[in-house]
Amino acid sequence: MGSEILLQIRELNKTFDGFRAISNLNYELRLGELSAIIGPNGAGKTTFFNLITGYHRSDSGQILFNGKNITGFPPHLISNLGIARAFQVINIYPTLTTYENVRQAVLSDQKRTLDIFTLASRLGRQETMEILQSCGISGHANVISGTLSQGDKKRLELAIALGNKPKLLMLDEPTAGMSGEESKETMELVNTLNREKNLSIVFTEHDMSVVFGYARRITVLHQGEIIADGTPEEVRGNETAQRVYLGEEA
Amino acid sequence: MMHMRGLDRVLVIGLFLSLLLLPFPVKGAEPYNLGVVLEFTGTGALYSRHSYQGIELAVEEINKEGGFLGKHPIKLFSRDSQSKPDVGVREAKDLILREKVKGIIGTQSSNIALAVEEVCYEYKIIHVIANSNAEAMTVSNYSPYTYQIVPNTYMQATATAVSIAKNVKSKGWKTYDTIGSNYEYPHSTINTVVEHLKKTSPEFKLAKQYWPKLGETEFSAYVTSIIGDKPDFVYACVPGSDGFALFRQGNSYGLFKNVFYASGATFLTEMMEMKDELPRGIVTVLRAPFFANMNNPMMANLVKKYQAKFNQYPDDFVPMQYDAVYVLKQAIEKAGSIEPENVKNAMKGMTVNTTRGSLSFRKIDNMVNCPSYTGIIADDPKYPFPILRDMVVVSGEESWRPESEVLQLRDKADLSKKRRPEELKF
Amino acid sequence: MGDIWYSDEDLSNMMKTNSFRLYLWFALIFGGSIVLPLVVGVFWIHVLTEILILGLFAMSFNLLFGYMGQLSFGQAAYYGLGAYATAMMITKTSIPFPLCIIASILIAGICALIFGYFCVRLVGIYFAILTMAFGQLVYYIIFQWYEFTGGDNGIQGIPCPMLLRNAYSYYYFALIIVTIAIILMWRIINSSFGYTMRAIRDNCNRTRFIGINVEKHMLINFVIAGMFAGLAGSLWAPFNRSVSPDLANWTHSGIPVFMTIMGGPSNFFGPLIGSVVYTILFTSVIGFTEYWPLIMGTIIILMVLFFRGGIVEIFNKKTGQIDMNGSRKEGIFIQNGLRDSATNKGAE
Amino acid sequence: MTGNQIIGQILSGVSRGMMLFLISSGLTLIFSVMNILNFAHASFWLLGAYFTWTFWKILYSPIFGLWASIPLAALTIGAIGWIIEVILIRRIYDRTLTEQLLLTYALVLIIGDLIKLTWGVADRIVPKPKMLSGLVNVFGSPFPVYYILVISLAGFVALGLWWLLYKTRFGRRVKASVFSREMVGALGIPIHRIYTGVFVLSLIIAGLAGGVQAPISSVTLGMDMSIIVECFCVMVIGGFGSLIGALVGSLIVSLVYAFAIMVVPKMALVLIFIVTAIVLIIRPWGIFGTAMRT
Repeated sequence: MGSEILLQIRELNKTFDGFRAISNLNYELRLGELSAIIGPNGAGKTTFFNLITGYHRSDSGQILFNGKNITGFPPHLISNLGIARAFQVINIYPTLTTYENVRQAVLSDQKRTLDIFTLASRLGRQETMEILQSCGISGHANVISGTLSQGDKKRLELAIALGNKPKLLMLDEPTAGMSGEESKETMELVNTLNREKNLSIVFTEHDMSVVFGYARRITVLHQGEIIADGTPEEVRGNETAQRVYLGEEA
Repeated sequence: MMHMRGLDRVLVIGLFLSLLLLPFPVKGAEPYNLGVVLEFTGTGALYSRHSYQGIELAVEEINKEGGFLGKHPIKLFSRDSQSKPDVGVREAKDLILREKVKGIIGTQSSNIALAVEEVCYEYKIIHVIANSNAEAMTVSNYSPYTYQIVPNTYMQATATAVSIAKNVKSKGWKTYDTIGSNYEYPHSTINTVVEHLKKTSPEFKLAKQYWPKLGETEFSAYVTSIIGDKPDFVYACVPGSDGFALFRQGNSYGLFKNVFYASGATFLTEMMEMKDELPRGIVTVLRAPFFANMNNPMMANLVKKYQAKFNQYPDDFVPMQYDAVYVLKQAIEKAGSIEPENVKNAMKGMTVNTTRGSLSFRKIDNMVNCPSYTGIIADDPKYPFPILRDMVVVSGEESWRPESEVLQLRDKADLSKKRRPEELKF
Repeated sequence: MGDIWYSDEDLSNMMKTNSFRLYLWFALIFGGSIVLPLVVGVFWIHVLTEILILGLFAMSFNLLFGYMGQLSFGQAAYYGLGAYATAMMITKTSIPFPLCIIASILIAGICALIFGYFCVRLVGIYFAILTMAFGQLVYYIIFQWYEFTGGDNGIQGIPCPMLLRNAYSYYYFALIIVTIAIILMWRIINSSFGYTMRAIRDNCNRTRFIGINVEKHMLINFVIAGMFAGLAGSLWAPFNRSVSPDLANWTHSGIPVFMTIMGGPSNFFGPLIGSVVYTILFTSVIGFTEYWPLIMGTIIILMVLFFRGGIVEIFNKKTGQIDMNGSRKEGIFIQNGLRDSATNKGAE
Repeated sequence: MTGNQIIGQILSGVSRGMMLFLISSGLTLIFSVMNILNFAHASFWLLGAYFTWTFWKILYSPIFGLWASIPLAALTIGAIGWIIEVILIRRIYDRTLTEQLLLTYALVLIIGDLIKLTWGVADRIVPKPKMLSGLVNVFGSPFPVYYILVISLAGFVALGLWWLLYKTRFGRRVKASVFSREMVGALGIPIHRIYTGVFVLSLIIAGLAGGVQAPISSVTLGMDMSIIVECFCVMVIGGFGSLIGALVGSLIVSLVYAFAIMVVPKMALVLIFIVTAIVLIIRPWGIFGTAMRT
């Protein structure tokens, strides 16, 4: 698949007052990979995302992006390096219009947010419209994003992440709360982004049809440790993963 | 995100609303509009309430004879400055521009009086001050339109210093402390006393100075500290309700028993309000106590009228405010017109008779040579509240700042930017 | 809603019609404020000047509150600093008035930078109390520093430059300065920086994740707001002919809060409308009663309970407003962009 | 600075601190339980002092005049608090911080004027009861007996609140509702009754403090405006929503003030705001506060 390594995690640890969310985890992601991270609730998926994007500081271990050590960096520096994130719980700008939501990410990417003099309406129109259209929400460009439907909000979540023109896109349950048809559309978009723009994407998901339908690599996380990692076929055959999922062992 | 859709209506209605509210200017009228700016809210509220009673009484009497010059009935306009200078300024402007007042009787606290003085100067309106006695009004911030008929801080402090100096000699005191609320009036009063004591009795050393914040209600820390210093004498200038708290807490610590105490800010109002809570045997200085001038017919008449109307004795402020209206009356009679410009010229260096006898304005600073009354607080069977015993009356000429010093201070303050040159020549 | 594809010019003319009405609206206000003084008596000129200056002060406050979602309870500190800087420069030096204004703006800006550096690290109630604490610090320093600032006496008799001496000329002078300031503020809140502020207001957490250093941007906004407050203060000093420490007191910080809430924080001109109503109400109420606080207090309670969005919202029923989690409710009230508030828990 | 001067300062600092604690404890309790910052809390304290004067005037018996009027005043303030809670405060529970601040600030203005309407502008003086107006020697420096009453009352209130919160059923419910109002409501516990209870209790304490303050200094308008800012500093330093924090905070503020008067009198008040700013910068949630409460 991809050539050189984009993201490297070495011996990552994180405990929340006693509870070991992530225990010395090693992980590598190559350029252009479309990989999924699955695991039961509380396996540490979201904490894993939080550590990489700088929302939490890891207790120990290293995170390297493009060979650069970004452990302990604040979220905005990590994002500027090219890691974009879409959130599990809707995390948009409800009083701004859909267009303004995405444009905000575009402006940040173009380093224009400190520009006091040029009117925002003159900036980033082309890129914003492209992203809105690709995410299929250009119809609501001037609608206040708070009034969108749940599915549209989820798409806006993705669009905002794309606004940053990331090298690595991290999606936290992109199809949660979506109808079958909507989640298919979203995953088609994710797929085309990965293929055409060679954008490496990692996403967490509970819906196994989506995971096995699209991901080309699956990592199974359980109690903060990786218990299986490989192509969908290898993971399906792996008994430890099955045991965890089929619930012999709590 | 500019949702303008509904706003067109708010704009149009907003503009009409503000237009309707504006009253149309009223044609000039015959009566003499007299403005009063006092602090009806804030720490000076009690003094202002009594002062206004004094003014009302005088206006009633004068209006009975048809008003100024017998034909201009006085119309009173009172405004509350809320103890804030910027509100005082706005109210003064409101009185001058909207109510067309020709004279303003000044405010209680000095910072507001100074601000109102500037407004009166700009619009050339007569400004009589009968409460606030900051010296800045007539010295460093002198204005030809402002007349002061209350003994200023320098005069009161000198009078106190004169009586203290006598005790220093007789009782052989060595050290003293001072305590004063941390704003201009106590600062200038205490500084004057300290300067005077340095000149008259150099061996009398100043040990420590305390400056509690304005509005302080908790003086125990100060009282214990003063008791700790063990001074022979304490000079205090803590006005208003802060002074009440200091007396009560001083009493509970027994401060006044073992230290000779003089207060520069205990007026007749405090003596009437606190009655038994007020410690006896402390020295204070009063401005216009009625009991010291009962032989003056004007004061006797005022006391009778005031008791009839408000069934209580008048405090220091009532006679002074009463005088303010009468001084204005005599100036108008001398000028023969109610126009402020002529009244101003007539009032210069004029001799007026007041509840405190006949007094005259000093040309250089429009300050009247009113006496200060110092004495020791003691009970008196005639009155339900303590008054002064072995009272010393220090006349105006003895206590006011010599003319040379006044001119010196005024040059230092450099009024050239604020006042026209011809007004500064005497 | 089907997927209608908005062509490029549909979008732009949507923007244009919006701005056409805006310019019409702006011209009407500006025209009105030129004509009005010729109609009214001299006293009301002073009231109109006061409306302009306090309106600018309230709009500077709204840069922090309406457009960044943080309540500053110490904005009067920079207003007071601006007023004192101008007052001292005019009375103690012979610097021409326009230079004094520029210098006071810079002084207020520098203080806003120093205090802001600490305030922007906090949000919500902590931000409010820290700005209040710094405000009181400025107030007491001015109050105590007797020799330099004249202490509680303040500075009296600030001579106004000759040609601005009469009420009309000062009114038009203030009108020009305030209009320029409003246009500048309008540009700023509609610039990309302005939209970043709204993003921070709406969802401070998400803004971090799209690569924006939130503290730096909030600090710049804090300084800008401080400078505009300083400008309002420096216009106030010669107008009022005197300044007092009370200008920097926390009770003075309450005025822009009241004006903004009354006018409507979600609208650019809200604070200005609030200033019109507050000042006219205040000057007329104080004329006939001593108990103005009772009246003002009742009005505030009625506004907070029943007119949540302020006057602007009364006329803006159609748009209906959105609160943080997208449910439509009458009258938008800017939910503080609390850093750890529930809605931003997405990252957990 | 001689030995007993320092002791004198500490004692007067402590007594001033206890009065601050009596006010701030109610303020902190309301904030921690109902998440409302009550600007008007000191105004209820002032109202308590005025009512004490009125009851003292009515009863006018030297022996138990004061002992009856202080509790009566406190209960009156509790009743007034109950009415205000039902009419006003209940409507602004889930409003934003600004609206709460503005509404309670409006209460300050209204109460101030109502006091002026009913009691006028003159200062009201309540004399100390005979047996408490003496002096006692504590480690060599004189200390009024009356302040011992203040300190013991504060201690009693602190213990009472601690016992109420940690030992009684009502207390457990109050603490539960601090964490999540929805959960407590879902369990069928009438949230409104808890909130009214807390609000009325805090106001009774404020009324009590007002009553105790009356004989110390004169009762005058404007006392509330100057002390409420100090109460905010106490809450910030001690930590929002923690009772021990209010106790420690009020001691720190008043001791800093007591010693600042001696050392640098002019800067005493500025010092308090500097300390508050430093605490807010280093540890925004104060010494005993919890990070959760933003």
